[in-house]
Amino acid sequence: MKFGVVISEGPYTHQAADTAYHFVRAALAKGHEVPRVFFYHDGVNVSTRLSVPPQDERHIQKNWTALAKEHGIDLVVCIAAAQRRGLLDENEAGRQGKDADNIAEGFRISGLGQLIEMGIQTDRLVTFGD
Amino acid sequence: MSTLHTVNKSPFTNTGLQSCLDHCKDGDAVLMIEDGVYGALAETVMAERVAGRIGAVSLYVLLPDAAARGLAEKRMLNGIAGVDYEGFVDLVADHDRTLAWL
Amino acid sequence: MSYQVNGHTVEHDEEGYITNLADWNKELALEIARTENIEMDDERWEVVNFLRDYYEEYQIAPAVRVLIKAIKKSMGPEKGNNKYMYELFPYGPAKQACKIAGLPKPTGCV
Amino acid sequence: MSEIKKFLYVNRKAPYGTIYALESLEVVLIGAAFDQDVSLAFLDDGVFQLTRGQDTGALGVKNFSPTFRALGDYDVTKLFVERESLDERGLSEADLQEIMYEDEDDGWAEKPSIRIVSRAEMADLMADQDVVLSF
Repeated sequence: MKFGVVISEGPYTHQAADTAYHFVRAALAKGHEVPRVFFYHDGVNVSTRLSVPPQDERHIQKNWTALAKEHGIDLVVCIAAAQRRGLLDENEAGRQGKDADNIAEGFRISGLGQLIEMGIQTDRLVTFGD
Repeated sequence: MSTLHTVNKSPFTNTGLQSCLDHCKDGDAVLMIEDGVYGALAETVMAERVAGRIGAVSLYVLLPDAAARGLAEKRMLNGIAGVDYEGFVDLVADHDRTLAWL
Repeated sequence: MSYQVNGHTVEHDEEGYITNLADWNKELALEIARTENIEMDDERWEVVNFLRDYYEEYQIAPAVRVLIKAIKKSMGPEKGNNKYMYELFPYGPAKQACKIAGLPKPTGCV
Repeated sequence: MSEIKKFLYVNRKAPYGTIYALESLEVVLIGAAFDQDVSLAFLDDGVFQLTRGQDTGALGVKNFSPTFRALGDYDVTKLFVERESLDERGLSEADLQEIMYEDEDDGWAEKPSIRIVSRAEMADLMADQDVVLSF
């Protein structure tokens, strides 16, 4: 079965990104497909490659990047939510005249249409948030 | 045709669980995750309302979240089943849609 | 980056959208249109004014199809169509007309 | 994309204190381009999103309540509001802003988009969806 996943709360403050991670791993282990995870609201903050948690804590962004690489998951960060919160890829940084970008490997910035498309193309949609 | 409802808030600070119980239909399932697991406790001001739906609605608690909070199964209401993440996945697959009470 | 209008400086972003929406006036609209190589005439003002009224009422810049539908309703089918809109604003009514009307940049979400 | 799915947007949070109400509306506006069967549900504190007389001037925050009135232009015409949620908050239908849409198939006749429903009807609506997005 195809699962779409929405993460709508920020990392470390809220458990949503962790619960979603364990859920997606379990779904993949059971033979389901997770073609896309969509990050919205403060969930977009998962995608910054500049976070440096202490060594004895899980690294939420790196965990997602690794899982996505291993299983070909499309990690989509909402552009409108990302722009408000200062998350930019190289392309957007240039378009907006900013001097830096901060999106981690494996994540891509795109539109809210990707969320709707995920709802249309998957069998189940599960939301993790606050 | 049935729905899996997820509740992730403590019922003592948020009306999510109450609203969920008011809207779920017979045959639906409710899974308590994150701080929502406190809704599974017996002998609370919420317990009667939760227990009142057991049977008509299947109630579940996500065990890793309960364990993290030191919530032993013997403290929980009878009739609430524990699941791990694999069980969570099965619940999503077995119901037609998932509704998150955020 | 800025437009110069009547001795005033009005900031804009990389793509020419004004930074502070309150800075808009008709002279500024003419200046933005000039940089877009668009000659403002009655037909173009009609669209720009329509966009400003729409934003004032609903607090959003309408999607192109919504704009065309709304213009079709208020001004008739000969104006409410894609062809007419792109004749007036060759690079797209959402992009160019919104910029001239001083509306926020369309988020381009789809 | 020939398949049409039933999408329900569940709004349970008040506006301005958090961004969820605004960013929910942004999804609805973008999602409208996908020609799906869209309904919006307002229950619990979500009913506060639709009240009349919102004035955010002193906050320096955008007042997005007028944008609900544009939803008809986007062919989003089904806004379900739960009666019990209104009652519990001391509100009635008269406290909500009027949201109309023009029915193109009926000579642009103006019709109300807001439908007040009971809690049981809201539960039926939720049980009749393909995709539920919660805000």
